[in-house]
Amino acid sequence: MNRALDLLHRSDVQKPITLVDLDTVEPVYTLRPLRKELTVLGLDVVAWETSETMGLGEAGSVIRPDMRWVLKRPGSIVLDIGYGVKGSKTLNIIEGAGEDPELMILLVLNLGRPLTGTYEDMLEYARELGPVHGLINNSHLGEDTSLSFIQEGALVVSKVGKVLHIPVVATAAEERFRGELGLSDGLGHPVRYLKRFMPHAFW
Amino acid sequence: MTVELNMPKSWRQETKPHKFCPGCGHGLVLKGLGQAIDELGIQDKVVFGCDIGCSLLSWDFFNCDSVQTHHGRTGPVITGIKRARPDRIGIAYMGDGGGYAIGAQHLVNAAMRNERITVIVVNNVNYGMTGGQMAPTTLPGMKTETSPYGRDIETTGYPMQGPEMVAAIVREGAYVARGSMANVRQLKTFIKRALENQIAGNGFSFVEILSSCPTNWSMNAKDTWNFVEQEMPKFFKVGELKVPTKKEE
Amino acid sequence: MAEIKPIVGEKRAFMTGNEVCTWAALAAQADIMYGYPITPQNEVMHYWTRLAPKYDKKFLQTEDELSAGFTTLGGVLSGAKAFTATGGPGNVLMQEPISMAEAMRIPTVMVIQQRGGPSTATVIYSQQEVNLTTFGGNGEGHRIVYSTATHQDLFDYTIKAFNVAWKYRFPTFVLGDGYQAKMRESLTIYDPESRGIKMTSSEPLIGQPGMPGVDRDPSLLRNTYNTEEELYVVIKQFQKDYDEMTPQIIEHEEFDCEDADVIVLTHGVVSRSAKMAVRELRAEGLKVGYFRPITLRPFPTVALKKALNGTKRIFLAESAEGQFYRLVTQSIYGQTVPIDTLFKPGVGITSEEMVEKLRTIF
Amino acid sequence: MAKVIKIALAGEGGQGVQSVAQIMTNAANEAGKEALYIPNFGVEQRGGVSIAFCQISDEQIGAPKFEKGDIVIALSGRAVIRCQQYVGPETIFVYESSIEGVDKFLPQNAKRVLAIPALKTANDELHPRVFNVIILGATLKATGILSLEDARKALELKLGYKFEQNPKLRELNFRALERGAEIIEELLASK
Repeated sequence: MNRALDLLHRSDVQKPITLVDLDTVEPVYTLRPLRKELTVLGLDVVAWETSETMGLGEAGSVIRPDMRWVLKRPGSIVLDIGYGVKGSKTLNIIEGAGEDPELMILLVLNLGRPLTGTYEDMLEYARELGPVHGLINNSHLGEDTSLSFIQEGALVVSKVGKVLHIPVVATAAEERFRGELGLSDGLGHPVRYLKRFMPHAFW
Repeated sequence: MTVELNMPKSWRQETKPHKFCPGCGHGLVLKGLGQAIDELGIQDKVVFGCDIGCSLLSWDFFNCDSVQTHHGRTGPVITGIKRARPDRIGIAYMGDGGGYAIGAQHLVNAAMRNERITVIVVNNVNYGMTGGQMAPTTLPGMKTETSPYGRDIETTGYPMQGPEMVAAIVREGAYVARGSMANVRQLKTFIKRALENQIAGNGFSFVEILSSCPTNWSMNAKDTWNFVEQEMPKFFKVGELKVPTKKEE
Repeated sequence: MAEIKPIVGEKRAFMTGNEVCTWAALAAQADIMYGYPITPQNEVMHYWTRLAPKYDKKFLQTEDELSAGFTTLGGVLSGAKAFTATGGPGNVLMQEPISMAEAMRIPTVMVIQQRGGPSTATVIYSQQEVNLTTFGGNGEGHRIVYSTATHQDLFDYTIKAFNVAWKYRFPTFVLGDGYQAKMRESLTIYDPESRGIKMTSSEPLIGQPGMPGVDRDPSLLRNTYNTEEELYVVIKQFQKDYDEMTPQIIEHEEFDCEDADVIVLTHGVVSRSAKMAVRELRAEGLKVGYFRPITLRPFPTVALKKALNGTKRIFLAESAEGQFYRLVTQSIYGQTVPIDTLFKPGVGITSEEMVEKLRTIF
Repeated sequence: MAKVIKIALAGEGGQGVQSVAQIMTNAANEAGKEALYIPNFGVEQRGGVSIAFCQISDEQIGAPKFEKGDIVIALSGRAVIRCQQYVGPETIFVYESSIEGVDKFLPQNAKRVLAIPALKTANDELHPRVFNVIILGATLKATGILSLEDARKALELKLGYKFEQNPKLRELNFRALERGAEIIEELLASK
């Protein structure tokens, strides 16, 4: 969401900007309730409307035809495909995903998640996935995030990137760290500042 | 609103386009069912019961009286209706989880009693709605959310052979078949025969349809089609398994 | 088709409680029973299967209580007066279909003959299925529960259950127990119409005449909703309907409460002993009163509060470890009358025991 | 308060205690009284001691089971042991006299303890099959709740179709009823 909104305001990026909710892994965290809000901000949002999802509730992993064909759209497209092996395989459903040279697959890593909580775990996790073009350090602990935790995450993600020969594209951090972090995370990666939407995004 | 071409008359237009995933087999099965209902002219007699799971999305699919039940319990609800109102044509529509796991005892006993209902099980070898867990029908070695390293038949058994099991226990008069979304003409024929068998009062009618779940299989259209057409029939043989000998023609 | 009446006028009978339930269902013009064997309700099925064909009624023996419950729902949906009977672990399974009946306002009738619990426990007797029958399932207890004490009650309230269920569209229970199921005593069975009881007619919720989509909308029935808010509106409406119905159907029995120092609170078969005990002690001049809720859901809160006005103590007895007690205390919240209890889970309570216990209170 | 007569009948399966209870309470109902009968049932009923709890009164009856009976009748060794719990100071305890080795289990607190030679009477004078009808006659006489005429009507109701086929059977049953009453009367009169 933040990336899509960011792109919206950049002159060097093709418009329109389309944001696609393809998270079938854990759809409890979903764009559905934010769809209207994001549309008002100028994004084209491809997601279910909650009122259309009879019985899907928190677990419904059903995709829409317009999701399957979304890469045929003009402009720039941001796909949220969930996480893990299942997330990476979601691209198989998207028409043209396999042969699109412009499709960048970015792996978002968080040292705060137990599954990627150590260097070893993070490396193993990244190795299991299909092709990845870049890494993003998104290490955080929600409300309890500290500057040092973000930086520790940046360090571990960098190590993983070196071993796998994948560049680290950025570090993501909450807006409140802008004063302390500035433009770089200390290891030379640019920082992308985030507004947290998810606290009120429950399906 | 886009109206699908050749939409069966018994389909409810207000609820189309339907909400199944692109490439999902449910749409094709329900189309075959709709055509069969049209051809038999039974729209006003059908009571359509749907299970929980993806089949739930069909609760308002037809201009037929419909009732959405609990997971696995559609067979009993339709049985109860048919017993009290034998002039109704009862259709119990469910997935392989509802038919072969949580509702297996109902399927077995409805078959044993030769209930005059039609049960349609859409087999996509996983639990779709809940995010792709292993089902009784999951193929050996197949990776799912609850068999991330592949289904181990030593610890989780072999894919359930629904129609074979039903065919083995039913009496004369029952109709048992397995169709596939890969052959929609045959699929419709099987469903139609199953309904005709109920109308004739011969006995229990059971059709399994091999179907797809591209979303949870994470497969593109070509691979999905290939899986349904090539891989699934290796375990699930398509065809009629039991046909009443005394056909009422 | 001219219906052959199973009972013409009235007659005195001497039989088991299960047999009473069957005759009552026949008298109430029930069309079909669905059931699964479990003690102590089996004879309801036994008598039904013997009598039903004579009156053109139907029966289906299912594979379990889940199926018995859901087929009953199917029968009711199709417009039949359908019922089932169960108890104990069967009642546990029955909560799943009852949840659906609550969610879709399907007027099912169920006879529960309580047995010892938890688990398989005893097949004999208890009052331990009060929690389950009043508030089981994953809903709000939108159901009607009659707790019977005598065979006359079993007959009267089984007939009433059909009428109330179909009038208000809430699943309705007749809550008996193993003792009532198996014992024989006398009662008067009757044709309800001969007593001026107007039977509520049933109607199909599916399969109405006409072509759906042309002559009428199809019946599209569901119990799943898209959003929290949608569900909220539905449940709130159910609650409103339930609250409006409550004053119409709550029932209780009481005597000697006006000047009572101690009021004896019991329900079901235990109230038989309470009645004897209260009469015996009153005859000795002790100021004791008797109050027995007949509807456990909805609960006769107003009447109970009124009866308790001015009393010094409550004596509450039940064949369970406080299940009835919880219904009572939540209903009279705010009252400070001390409560003495006699909890005997899974065991009967005699009037002698009650008299003895009551004497220690005075 | 109207007196409720409480009767517990216990024996082995096949001794016919449940049919005695049924005939007796049916007869009471026919005679316009309130009657309540409940058998013990449950897992135990298969192979255990069969007990029938009967209560007869002019007014409504309370709990279906009771703590102490007015008359407790045990027809087997196991029944004697099992029935001790239903015996109190007001109880007349009756047991079949041919049961051996139960002396030490006979209740000490009963009002009377009487050994009834029902089996011998049936075998010697009547027919083994009417053993339980002798018990019925004895019970009715001991409690005085019903006349023998009421009992005859109840027997007629239950076995009438058999009596029609074989009138001698009627005579045999009625005779058993009377003998039961006579025997218990003698026992009660003796001190």
